Amino acid sequence: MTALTLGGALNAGLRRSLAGDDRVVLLGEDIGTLGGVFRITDGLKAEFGAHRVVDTPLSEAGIIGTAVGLAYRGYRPVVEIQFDGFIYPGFDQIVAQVAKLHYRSRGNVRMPITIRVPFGGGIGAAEHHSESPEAYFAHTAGLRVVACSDAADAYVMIQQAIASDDPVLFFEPKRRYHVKGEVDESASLADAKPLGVASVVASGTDVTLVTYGALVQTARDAAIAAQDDGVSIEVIDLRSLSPMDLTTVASSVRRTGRLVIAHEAGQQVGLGAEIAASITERCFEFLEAAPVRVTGHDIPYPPAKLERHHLPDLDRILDGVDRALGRPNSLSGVEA
Amino acid sequence: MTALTLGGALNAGLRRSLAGDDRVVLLGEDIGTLGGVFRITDGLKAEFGAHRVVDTPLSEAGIIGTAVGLAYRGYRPVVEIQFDGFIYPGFDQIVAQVAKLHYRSRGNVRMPITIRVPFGGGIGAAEHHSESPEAYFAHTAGLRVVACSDAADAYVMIQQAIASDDPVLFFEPKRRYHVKGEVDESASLADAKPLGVASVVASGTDVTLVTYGALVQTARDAAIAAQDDGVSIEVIDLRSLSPMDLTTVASSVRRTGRLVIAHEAGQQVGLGAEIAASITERCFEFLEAAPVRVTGHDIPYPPAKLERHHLPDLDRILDGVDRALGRPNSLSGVEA
Amino acid sequence: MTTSAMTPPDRHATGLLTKPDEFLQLITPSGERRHDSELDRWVEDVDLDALRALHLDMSVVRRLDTEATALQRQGELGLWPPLAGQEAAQIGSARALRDDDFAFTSYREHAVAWVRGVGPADLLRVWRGAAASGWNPFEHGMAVPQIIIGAQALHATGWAMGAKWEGSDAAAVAYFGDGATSEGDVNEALVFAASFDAPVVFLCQNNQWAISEPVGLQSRQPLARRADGFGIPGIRVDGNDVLAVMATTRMALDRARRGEGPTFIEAVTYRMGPHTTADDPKRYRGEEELASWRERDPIARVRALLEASGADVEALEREAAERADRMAAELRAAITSIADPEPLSVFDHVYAEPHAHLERQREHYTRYLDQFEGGAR
Amino acid sequence: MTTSAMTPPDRHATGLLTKPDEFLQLITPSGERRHDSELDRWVEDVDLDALRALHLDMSVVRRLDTEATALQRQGELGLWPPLAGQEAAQIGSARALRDDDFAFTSYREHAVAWVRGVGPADLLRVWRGAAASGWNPFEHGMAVPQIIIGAQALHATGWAMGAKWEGSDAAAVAYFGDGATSEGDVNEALVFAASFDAPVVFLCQNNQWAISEPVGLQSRQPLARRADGFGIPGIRVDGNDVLAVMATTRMALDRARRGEGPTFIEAVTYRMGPHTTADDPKRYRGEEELASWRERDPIARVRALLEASGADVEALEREAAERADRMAAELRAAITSIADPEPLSVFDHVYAEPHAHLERQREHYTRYLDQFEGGAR
Ligand SMILES: Cc1ncc(C[n+]2csc(CCOP(=O)(O)OP(=O)(O)O)c2C)c(N)n1
Ligand SMILES: Cc1ncc(C[n+]2csc(CCOP(=O)(O)OP(=O)(O)O)c2C)c(N)n1
Ligand SMILES: [Mg+2]
Ligand SMILES: [Mg+2]
Repeated sequence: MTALTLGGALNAGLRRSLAGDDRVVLLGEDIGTLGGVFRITDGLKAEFGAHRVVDTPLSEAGIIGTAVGLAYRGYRPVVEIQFDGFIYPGFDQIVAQVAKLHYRSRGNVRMPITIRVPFGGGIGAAEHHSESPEAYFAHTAGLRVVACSDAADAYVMIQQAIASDDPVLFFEPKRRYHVKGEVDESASLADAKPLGVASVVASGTDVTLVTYGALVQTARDAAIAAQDDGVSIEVIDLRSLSPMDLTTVASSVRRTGRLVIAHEAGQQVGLGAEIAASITERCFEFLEAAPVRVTGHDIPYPPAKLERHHLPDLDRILDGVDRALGRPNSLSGVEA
Repeated sequence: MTALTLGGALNAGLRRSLAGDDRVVLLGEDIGTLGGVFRITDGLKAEFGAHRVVDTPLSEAGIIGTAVGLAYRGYRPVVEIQFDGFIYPGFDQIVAQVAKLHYRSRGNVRMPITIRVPFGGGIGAAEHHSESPEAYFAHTAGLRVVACSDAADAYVMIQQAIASDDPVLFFEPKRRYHVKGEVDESASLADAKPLGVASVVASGTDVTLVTYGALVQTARDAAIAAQDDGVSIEVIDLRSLSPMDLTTVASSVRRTGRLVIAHEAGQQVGLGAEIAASITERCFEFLEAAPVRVTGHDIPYPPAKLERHHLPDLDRILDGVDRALGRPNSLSGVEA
Repeated sequence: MTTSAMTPPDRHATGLLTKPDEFLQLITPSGERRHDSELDRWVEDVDLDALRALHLDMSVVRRLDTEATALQRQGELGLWPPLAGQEAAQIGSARALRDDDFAFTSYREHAVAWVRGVGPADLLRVWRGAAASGWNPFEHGMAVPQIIIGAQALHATGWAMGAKWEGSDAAAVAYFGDGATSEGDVNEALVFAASFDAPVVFLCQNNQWAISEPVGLQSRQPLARRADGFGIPGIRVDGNDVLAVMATTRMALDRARRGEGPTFIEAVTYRMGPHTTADDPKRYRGEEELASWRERDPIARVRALLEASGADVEALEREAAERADRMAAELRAAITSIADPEPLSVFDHVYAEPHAHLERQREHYTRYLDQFEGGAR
Repeated sequence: MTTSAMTPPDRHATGLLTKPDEFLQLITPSGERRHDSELDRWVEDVDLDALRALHLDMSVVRRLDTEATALQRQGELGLWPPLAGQEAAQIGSARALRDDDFAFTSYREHAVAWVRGVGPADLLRVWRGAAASGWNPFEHGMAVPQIIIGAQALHATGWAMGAKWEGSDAAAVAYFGDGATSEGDVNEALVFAASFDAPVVFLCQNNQWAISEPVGLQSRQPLARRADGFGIPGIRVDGNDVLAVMATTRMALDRARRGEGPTFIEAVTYRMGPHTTADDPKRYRGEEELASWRERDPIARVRALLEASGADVEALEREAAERADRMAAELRAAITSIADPEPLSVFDHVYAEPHAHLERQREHYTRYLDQFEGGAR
């Protein structure tokens, strides 16, 4: 076991994938000489050369579109989108090509493309640097979507994503890049938890709290804080957003009878809606209250000084937990 | 009252908007001389001139991006996207500019842009010509999203969308373009139902069926068919997808206790999820069963010969109604 | 002034390749062989027999097009985008390709598919609405056709970057139309291709129209000029001259194989038919224009040249007609061979690996279908 | 050969404007005034006083930049993208604009904002993280700065199309960097601008770098050449020469006003500082490169020219220093004047008209805040 930051774990995972398969190539803006604005690819160009770690022209459609061509040629491209808010110029190539080519070609052409996206807020950044666009991709058939939340998972999941024969949108919680965790660099991928499976990261009995990415840590903190109040929260790190491991969530909700979902993305037609709807379908008889969503507001990401009034934090999550439990909360007495 | 097709009603509505406000300009591919591939803008270039009805180069980002500039200059651009599946190259300009500029500019710059999108399937078309991308936009803060379902609404709603100071994604059910309805061309917009309000298009007592666009007609047919079975369906045409008129839906569900949502778009993180989650939040005590979603599969839109196995039709909707009512249905006996 | 941006490279270094304003031609509309000191050598192996073969190719694909259009009119196909008029541009370029090259096309390049060995059923499958695509790209060195305008230009460029990194001398060809040059993707492909010296040939068929929009709306000057701005040689060739198209494509491919990077070819041609069978071109263009292009027919001029060269053109046409008849019969037979897809195949190939949610959805839909007679099968 | 695409227009008709390989300069790095028969007339009104004013402008914005960088280091700003080195490109072009023209910029054009009359607090507001934007675009004829690379090029083009349709002779200017030229949006803007003869000037500041990527990765040749491919005149000018930038911008604006359409100007300059205060340029470029550009400083050469012209440069520098000191003090005062935004203002301006869902969300969040001391206020 090595103590690595989440960013360092991604770097190590990328290194291992590059070393293990010479069809793996990294493409992106500033990922070579600079090692990426977050240094996730630091040192990789020096180690593997300019044809394996490729600084590209400044064009997201260009990066994704050439990655499609490389996949046609048998490569496994790993693309870095510099920040979440810069993925949209590449949206057409993702939605109309990457997601659909395996279907369109009736299984003849594989698109083993990994699209790495540092996502989420809380870092006091400028506009477009703190977004949570995962719902767009989870709604898109043909894509897999995952989000890692700690170093150990980051290390394994990035390798699994690259090894997957399907395209994977790989969301990295940028405000946790510097958080350290123990990583087993020698572990084999074969023994690792599969990419599509959720983790119960804290056991509890009163309410199930589902989240992913940066908020997993916040949710764990909330679970600890709630203990003082005598409330026992089960925290689930979803890990995979498409497909979602609803089996794990449902079995928890069948025990707790209550569900809270937290994410930074806006509420309307977000992941929380899907989880709430799916779990209601599966656990209607078990639910003692409507699932509660604690999410970012349905607003463009606000300026840095307001982001704490946008992002779900420990208090807002606990308020949601109270709502799920029917305890006094901010909406007590408000007609639904 | 005049009998007009839905497409004809849009044409008439556009004509009235062009005549009433010389800041209204239409932009799009093939909309001028040809009158659009669906002829929705037929005759408008001849009537208003090439500076009001503008054939543009073949570039969706270009069309939306120049529309943003025109809005800066005080125009009210109305953009036609030729088919649903061609909106993605313009996605960045929609999501990062059109949706956010009013917020970004702190209310100084308005984006009264209407983006018309013929959407949905059922016309036996080639790939990319039958998609339902509305969820992407309903998830995007700063946009309004509407879908018309008949000629009368089409006529009024297109004018309301153009008159709105907010950007509106305007979805047109292309397979209903030729369906005729009575349109009151003399009616004043001031008296019309506001853009954000849903319509109860069939009253019922047993189950609430919510849909929009082309499926509204299918839902009405289902309600009639169900009568023979002694089932009374209340059909709601949502009309506005952002914001959604959940008040109307909730008040219906409080009466019926049961909710079915139908749309052509895929299920995962679609509009149905949002409606199910929101209504569960508001009506938990009133619900007698979990809300049921009848949707397209989570697949790329399939080839024409398979589309009837993708699109919700009358039978699939009635199967969903049976599920909501706890009557025998395709999933009877299946563990949730 | 030390940075490289200060010293423009010599833009005239590539010789012929940098003259986008010229209009290269080896066979005139009336069938005379024009000589060109630089182009000729690229087709010096094209003897009378080879020319005859090109004539046959073009005649057969023209018939293919007519038949497919007829099949659409008869309700056997949902849609068909005719290639009529563009035979020389497609045959001349596709016949320049090697087996290990890879073509990335739009929806109209039926002649390219034909040259790449795609059979009749595989050609029609998609247009019948029976499948999402027709053939295995790796069997034919030709990608699944692209409907999103311009997207394939980036795919070709990426493929070419990969080929180069492997040390292969294979090349990619990106086919797209005049309208496509306005899309970001095509321009970004030019950026990437130039930056990475990618062995890709951009083959733009300027058929004068993008549905109802004349090429003048996309560009105020010849499209071959576009390439120049990206540091890519642009060639403007008579796209109705199969020999000139072949020569320029071979030259460009050779350049790609030698590691000299991308080339942009504007093949000036004309779409004689409607945009697709759903289009009514009378709404936007006149009969005179059509007539003037009929005089520039790509097949007629080769016939005239063959005749002038002493070939037995009647035998030739007989052979072409026979071959075309056979092709037509094959097409009709192919139509009936295309089975309607199984209902549950809607779920196939969405993912390469199992996806829990979709499997559940498939299972539910199977149960749904099982309620009906015949069930999911 | 009847179609227009067959006859390339005369690409040499625009004279000076079609020579993207030349590098226009009116003041050499050492401060000599070079004469240029075509450019001179565009700045013949720039007498010693005017030159002095340009010197003052540049000196003040340089100080503005230093101060803002310092404020960031002190934690008063979240981020700052320094303009140091690009003063001439920005001042020279912005001073060519009329009040009713409209500038669409990226994030680095603080000097343009300064020229357009944007005050210190409005300049800093965004970088402090206190607001989504700084000023009302309509008060300054300058759009909200753009972070999405290249997007504003289309906005400028659309605005210009609209201005032209109204019969106005106002023009738009789109500012973007060398890196931006690879994005689809910029290329599509060139397509639209050419097709509609839009009165827009594309002002590309080629500062040699896009974060860590050298311009050579975006283009293998001068960027001004890009325009030519779209049928737009491309001019390459010394971007560190305020007079040459002003002359070319005026010439291009004049062309736009006369209805002759767009012009592309590549102002060759250099980003002397980091990409932003979050960047560490030592990771990707060397000291020698920086040193060579220091010799081409845009302010020093104007000072030298003024001195050679007999101006009292010491008085000049004193005045500049005073003005800059005042500006620095204003900036610091401005910082403290920028109030932290009200919590509930997160919901303001998402829509121009009421949106039921968002109003409900706002109401719920108000109740949430009301639980805490101080509440939502
Ligand atoms: C991104 C996108 N936008 C719009 C369309 C609709 N469309 C289909 S073909 C076409 C015109 C294409 O013209 P061109 O590139 O010249 O090719 P041609 O059809 O002439 O071969 C358009 C606008 C599309 N397929 N994709
Ligand atoms: C669409 C998009 N992709 C990526 C980025 C991240 N990014 C910010 S600045 C920059 C480099 C821009 O270079 P250039 O256009 O030369 O402008 P400069 O910063 O040199 O002024 C990049 C890649 C962005 N802002 N927008
Ligand atoms: Mg064309
Ligand atoms: Mg730059």
